[in-house]
Amino acid sequence: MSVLLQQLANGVIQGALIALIALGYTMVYGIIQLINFAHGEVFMVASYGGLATFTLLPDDLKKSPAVALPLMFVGGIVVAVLVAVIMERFAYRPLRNAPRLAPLITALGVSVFLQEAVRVWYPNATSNLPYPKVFPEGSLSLGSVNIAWTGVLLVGLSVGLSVILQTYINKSRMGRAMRATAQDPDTAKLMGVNPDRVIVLTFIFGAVLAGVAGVMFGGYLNNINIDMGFQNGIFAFTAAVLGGVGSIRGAVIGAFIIGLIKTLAGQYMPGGTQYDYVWIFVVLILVLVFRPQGLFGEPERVRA
Amino acid sequence: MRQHSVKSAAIVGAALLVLAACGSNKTEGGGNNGGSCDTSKGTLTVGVVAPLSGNLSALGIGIKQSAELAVDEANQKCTVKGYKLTVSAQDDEANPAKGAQAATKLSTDPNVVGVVGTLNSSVAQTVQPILRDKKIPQVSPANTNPTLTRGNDFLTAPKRQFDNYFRVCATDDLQGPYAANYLVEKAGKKKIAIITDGKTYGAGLAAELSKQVAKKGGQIVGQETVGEKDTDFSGVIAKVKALAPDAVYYGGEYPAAGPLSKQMASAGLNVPLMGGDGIFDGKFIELGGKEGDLATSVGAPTESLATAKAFVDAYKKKFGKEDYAAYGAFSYDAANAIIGALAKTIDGAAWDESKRDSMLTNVGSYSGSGATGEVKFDQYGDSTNKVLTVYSVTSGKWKDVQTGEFTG
Amino acid sequence: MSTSTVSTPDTTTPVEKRSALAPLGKPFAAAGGVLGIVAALLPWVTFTLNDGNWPDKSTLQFFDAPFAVTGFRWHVLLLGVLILVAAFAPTPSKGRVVRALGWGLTLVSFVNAAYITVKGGGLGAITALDGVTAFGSIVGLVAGVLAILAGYGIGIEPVGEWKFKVSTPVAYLVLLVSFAAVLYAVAAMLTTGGVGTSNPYSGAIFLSFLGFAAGVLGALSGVGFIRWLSALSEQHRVFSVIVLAACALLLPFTDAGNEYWMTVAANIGIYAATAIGLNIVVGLAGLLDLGYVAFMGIGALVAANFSGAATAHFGITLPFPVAAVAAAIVAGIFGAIVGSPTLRVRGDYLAIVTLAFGEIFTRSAQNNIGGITNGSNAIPGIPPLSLFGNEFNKSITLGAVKLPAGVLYYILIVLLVAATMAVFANLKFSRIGRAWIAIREDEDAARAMGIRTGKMKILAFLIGATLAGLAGAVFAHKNGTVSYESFKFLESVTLLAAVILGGMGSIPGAVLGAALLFVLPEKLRDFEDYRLMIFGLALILIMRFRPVGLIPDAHRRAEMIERADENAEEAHVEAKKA
Amino acid sequence: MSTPVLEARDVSMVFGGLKALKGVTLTLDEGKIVGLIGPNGAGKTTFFNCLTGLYTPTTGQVLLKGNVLPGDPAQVTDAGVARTFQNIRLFPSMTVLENVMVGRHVRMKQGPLASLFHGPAYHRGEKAARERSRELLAFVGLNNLDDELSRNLPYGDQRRLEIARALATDPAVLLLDEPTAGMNPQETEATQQLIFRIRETGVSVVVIEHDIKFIFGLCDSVSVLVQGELLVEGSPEVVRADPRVVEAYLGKPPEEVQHDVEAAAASAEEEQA
Repeated sequence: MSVLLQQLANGVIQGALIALIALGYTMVYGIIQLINFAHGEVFMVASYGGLATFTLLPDDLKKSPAVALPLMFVGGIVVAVLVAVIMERFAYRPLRNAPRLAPLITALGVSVFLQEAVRVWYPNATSNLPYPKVFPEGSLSLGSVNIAWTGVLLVGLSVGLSVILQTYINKSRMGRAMRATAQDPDTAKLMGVNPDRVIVLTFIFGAVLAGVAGVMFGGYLNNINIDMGFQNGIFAFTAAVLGGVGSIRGAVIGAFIIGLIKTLAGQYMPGGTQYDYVWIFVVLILVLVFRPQGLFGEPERVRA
Repeated sequence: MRQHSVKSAAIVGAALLVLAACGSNKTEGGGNNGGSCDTSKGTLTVGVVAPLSGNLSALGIGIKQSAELAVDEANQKCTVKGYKLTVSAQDDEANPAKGAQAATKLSTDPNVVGVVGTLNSSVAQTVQPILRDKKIPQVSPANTNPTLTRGNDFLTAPKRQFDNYFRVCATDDLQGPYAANYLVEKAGKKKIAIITDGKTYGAGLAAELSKQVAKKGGQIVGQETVGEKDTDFSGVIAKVKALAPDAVYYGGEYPAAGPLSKQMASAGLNVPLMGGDGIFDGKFIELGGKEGDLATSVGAPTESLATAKAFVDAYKKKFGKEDYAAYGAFSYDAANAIIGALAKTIDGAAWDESKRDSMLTNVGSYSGSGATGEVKFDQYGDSTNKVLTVYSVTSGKWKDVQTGEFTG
Repeated sequence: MSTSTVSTPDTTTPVEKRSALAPLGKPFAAAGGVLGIVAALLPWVTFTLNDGNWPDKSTLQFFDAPFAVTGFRWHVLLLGVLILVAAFAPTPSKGRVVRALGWGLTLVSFVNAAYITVKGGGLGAITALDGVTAFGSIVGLVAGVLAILAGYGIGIEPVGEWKFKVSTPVAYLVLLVSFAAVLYAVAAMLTTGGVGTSNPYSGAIFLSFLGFAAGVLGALSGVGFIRWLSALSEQHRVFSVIVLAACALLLPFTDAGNEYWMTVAANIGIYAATAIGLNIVVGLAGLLDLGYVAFMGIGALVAANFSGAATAHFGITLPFPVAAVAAAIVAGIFGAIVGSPTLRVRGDYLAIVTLAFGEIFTRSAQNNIGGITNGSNAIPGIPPLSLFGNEFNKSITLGAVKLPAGVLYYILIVLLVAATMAVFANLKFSRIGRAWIAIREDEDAARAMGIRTGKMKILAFLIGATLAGLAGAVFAHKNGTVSYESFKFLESVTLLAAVILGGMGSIPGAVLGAALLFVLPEKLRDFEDYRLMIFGLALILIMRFRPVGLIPDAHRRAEMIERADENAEEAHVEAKKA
Repeated sequence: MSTPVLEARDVSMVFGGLKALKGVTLTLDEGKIVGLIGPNGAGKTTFFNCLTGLYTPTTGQVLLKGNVLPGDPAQVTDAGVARTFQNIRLFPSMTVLENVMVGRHVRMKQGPLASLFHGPAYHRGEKAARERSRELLAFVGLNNLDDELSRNLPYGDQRRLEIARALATDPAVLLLDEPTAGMNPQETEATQQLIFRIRETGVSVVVIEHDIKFIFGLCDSVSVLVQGELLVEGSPEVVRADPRVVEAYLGKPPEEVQHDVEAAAASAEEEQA
């Protein structure tokens, strides 16, 4: 029983992390129907950005978590946003009217490029790097279940930010513009919405969330490596698909489901943790085949 | 559009030129001339096959540079009379097919006297036969899979596989059981959980350990595998924690082991983590290795070996930092074995391909004291250096707690 | 939703620019040509570099041997002369030709200048130092840029068209000479900079040669020669194929005929065959497959398990042809399974399904699923193929000629590549191929034409996977070991990069792409750490600037194919009569 | 009375909560041309998609010569119903001839093996398909353009190519979705003649069109669709005279409607140019 509870807790924390990344996928897909394959790498780059920020701090500031931690978040987010904006402007925007495969292949290229760039140019990035100990230490013990405080923080941030995002998109003027562009870019344009601005903004929102996720990832797990983006990116993409691409709520719920599948499959399914990824991919394939619109998406109408 | 690309090409070109425009290093970099040694007979090459690009390049570059260090020293000391030595490093991309290509490239060069490499056992499998056909000795700094030297039934019916293949590192069937003895007999940990990264090194090590644990009356309570690129181990830890082990043995390398240890502690699983030489690295502690964690390593403790310190100092002097990585010292020893054997083979005469047979014999009978201890090979090509040391993390540093030979 | 548009930057030269440069065209070309020749005669390096002379006597010692213009300086000289000839002789599409030659000159000068400065250290090496001057590279660069500008000044007209017809014997001769030149160029390209490990400048020499070759090819293409030649080879398709195959089989007899290049060429061939299979899926049917290398892995595993290797699982040893067929079939079945979500899933989602499948494959193979992959220990010791007692990895002697080791593998793989090319070409010009292209262009419209799109897409996956499985079987024996590490995600990306670089849907493109992705890393060891980064960047840039790839899928003229059909039919009818 | 070639019985289509079609019934007799008109958003294209199998009707059936059509566009085409698209959907980087040959797909017997090995049967089949395609191209008036990429054709030619491509499937029924959109009067006239000639070959035709004058001049029978419901059905004369049509169709007298539509056509043409 306590194992189950512990695994559920682990799953929820993983889900919270995946949710932050999945939102970026789902928003971009909702607007321009692009699987932004490189979004996972934005998350990875943000993590290194946060670490770099810490490294650059003067020594006395490093010792004060109250200063260092917010600065790391800022650093991570700034790097993520910069990368995302550059990527959108120079890689994706010129291809907006290209055949469908072109932006997808570009996204793949961006992904490989970012990962390699960090590996080659970030000092010692060839192996895992430790994350600074400025995060709250220790853990919350509920009976036999142990939850690190950083995990609690991660869940809080993830749920909080997705609620804010959902509200913003539903209530604000820009949010309406986003939804309009997602529905019908041409009409939205006629209504005076600048699609370029909306798209850039979408990328920025995704990057901010990925930035938070990147820094929190380091804080929660104490170590980062250049492969974290690819792996978690795939999980996040699966979550977005599971929830129904384009749906904010769906992405978050999908992410928690994926987190739980991973930990529970590792615990209870045959093959154990060796095959926990495999189950996620199996779920992905099953969802795509049997409910391609996801749990919360509308069935797609055929355009003729 | 075209205008743009012309412009940017021009800018890039200009930038490159400006970057390069730091005057001239006309006098620098030519230090390979071997000082005052006689190099009249030409140049001979020590090949290196290792991953120089991709994820494993840190290890590969450590191997390459350590071999370069050995060659430089030999050039300075005029170890090989009449010849200048160089290193030719080939990238195998950790891919067996590319490894074969790299080996072919080296094997077609008559001046290649020996090859240091590979890192991956799977790459070694393709490299071995190619070099054997040309009778080029291959000394691996890092392959720990016992089948490479002694075949599939390495315990029951060992049989030499390739007479050109040697290695200076310890095999899994030595290190694993030694660790098992320590855990069960010395530390009294009867219930042991195993986690591996599923790669040749880690899985092999863990397999040998578990056999010995059972022999000594201990119990393997569970076995889990994590992905080699994982960073989050919470699922595995929760699973292992439920089994209430006395210790966790991790078969793999420090990048995952450090965080694993740390996450074990924060998940409330406060038992020592033990691993092989793959986790015996300062980075393990940096990444979260905790007090009381254990590791085995080949040879006697470094502090007690003047040769090891000398290697580290020389490496730092040549390359500026200590990035020789896990297998640097082994690679240095491997290169020195080749150089030593070459010096003996040539012995004032001239190199030609007819000398390859005696070169093989001389590598086999090489004996020297290297950065990892005594370097010598047994009848299978394995290192005879069977001295192992158990280290423990004590006040933020690795400290040796037991040194000895595995005796069964 | 959108249509694929091919934008060729060449045709969109800004008008302003042309008008501003127009009067300068000829003078610039003249200056560029003359400076190019001067650059070839000037010294390039002020001192002997640390690792020895810059290749081919490019230091001041040049003037000790004034006629020994070799290596890249010979190329520079030639380019300079060609620029002058092109600018002042009646040349079709003059601007294009001059521009291409200018680019060649710029590239050659730039590569050499960059290597001298980086390797030799500093600008001093290519300017003036200790009272010695060596401005060759700078003059060369200036000449190249002038020629490029001259090209724009003269004006970029459409590629020249050669109307004249030639008789069959002459055509055969032209084709023979052209393909022989290609063979020579390939061999030269492979062997530039030496095979051994000794030459520290091999990368520079190779790149420089590549720049020269690109310039000359660009010029030939601008003149219209390439177009004429390809039309000619279309007309004499059978002859061309035979000559091309013969050229490929003659490679072992050239300078590149050594064990090392045989191995490299064999590896290129295996990946090229796989890439052609991928090209069916990506290029023809327009389905992105990100886990494609898994099919090669499956084929290799099947072949390995039936090979009689010590760790093979089934304990059955099948002769290679049987095992290869089994490998192809098993891979094909998996291809169909992986492709089956296409019945429900749209293109870009499918890419993710294939990625997931690829990851499942590596994971399972690493964990030794079913005991057939031998996990992380791999399956080593797969015996090399042999024919009449000749092991394929040994050298053979034909009469007086001793052929390098691995030549039999090379021949086998050339045949494999030829077979996959034939499969690709035949399918492309068939009912199925048209259906695939229709699906790629507009899936809804394709369905409205009665094409069972789901079935066709699965067929694409099946055939692609079958070819990959076949290549995998050869791969297993060629390398002697099969490990999951050979079939990871990045290998899929590499294959995809090969297809895209060469040109989606284009057969020679896939071979060229695979060749470049294999030869470049071999030649450019200085950049090996940047290999993957450059791949990534290349994918981005190609999609942005040249989505059709290096050798675009030139739409074959229907009449050519028709003629082939009719010829075949006539032949058939006559055969019946006889 | 003989079975109609195409019959839609009580077809309804619901998207989410939106009722796009409410029990539409339509019959097409052999050798006839039926027109389908209605204001924007009346459900014409939805209805078309139901006829071609792109949508499966929520209720109701579509029958071809008395047989229920399968709910899959490919099989519908195979059964003998071909279509064109409102916004032309050719295969842009295929040649003109290849586009039409794609239309021959369902009528070719070439299997995977023949495709792979190019035996004599392949060459015969390809030749036959090519000849038939050429015939159709000549029929629609596209001579000597075989090797042109379809995306390089002028607009009117693209429309005709699309019709040729549809005819290549040897259909019993041809569905044309706004075949004259964006055409000038001469081109429209030519299209009308083309459709008459298509009818002469024994193919029955359903046309969706905005241009009422064109429809009335072309069709044997006209159906008016308003807000998903069939308002009126009958000969052009009957429909023209029906006051409900006039009212529903923009709420203006017929002459003005006429005028509007022509103006719209003219402006569309300008856009094209």
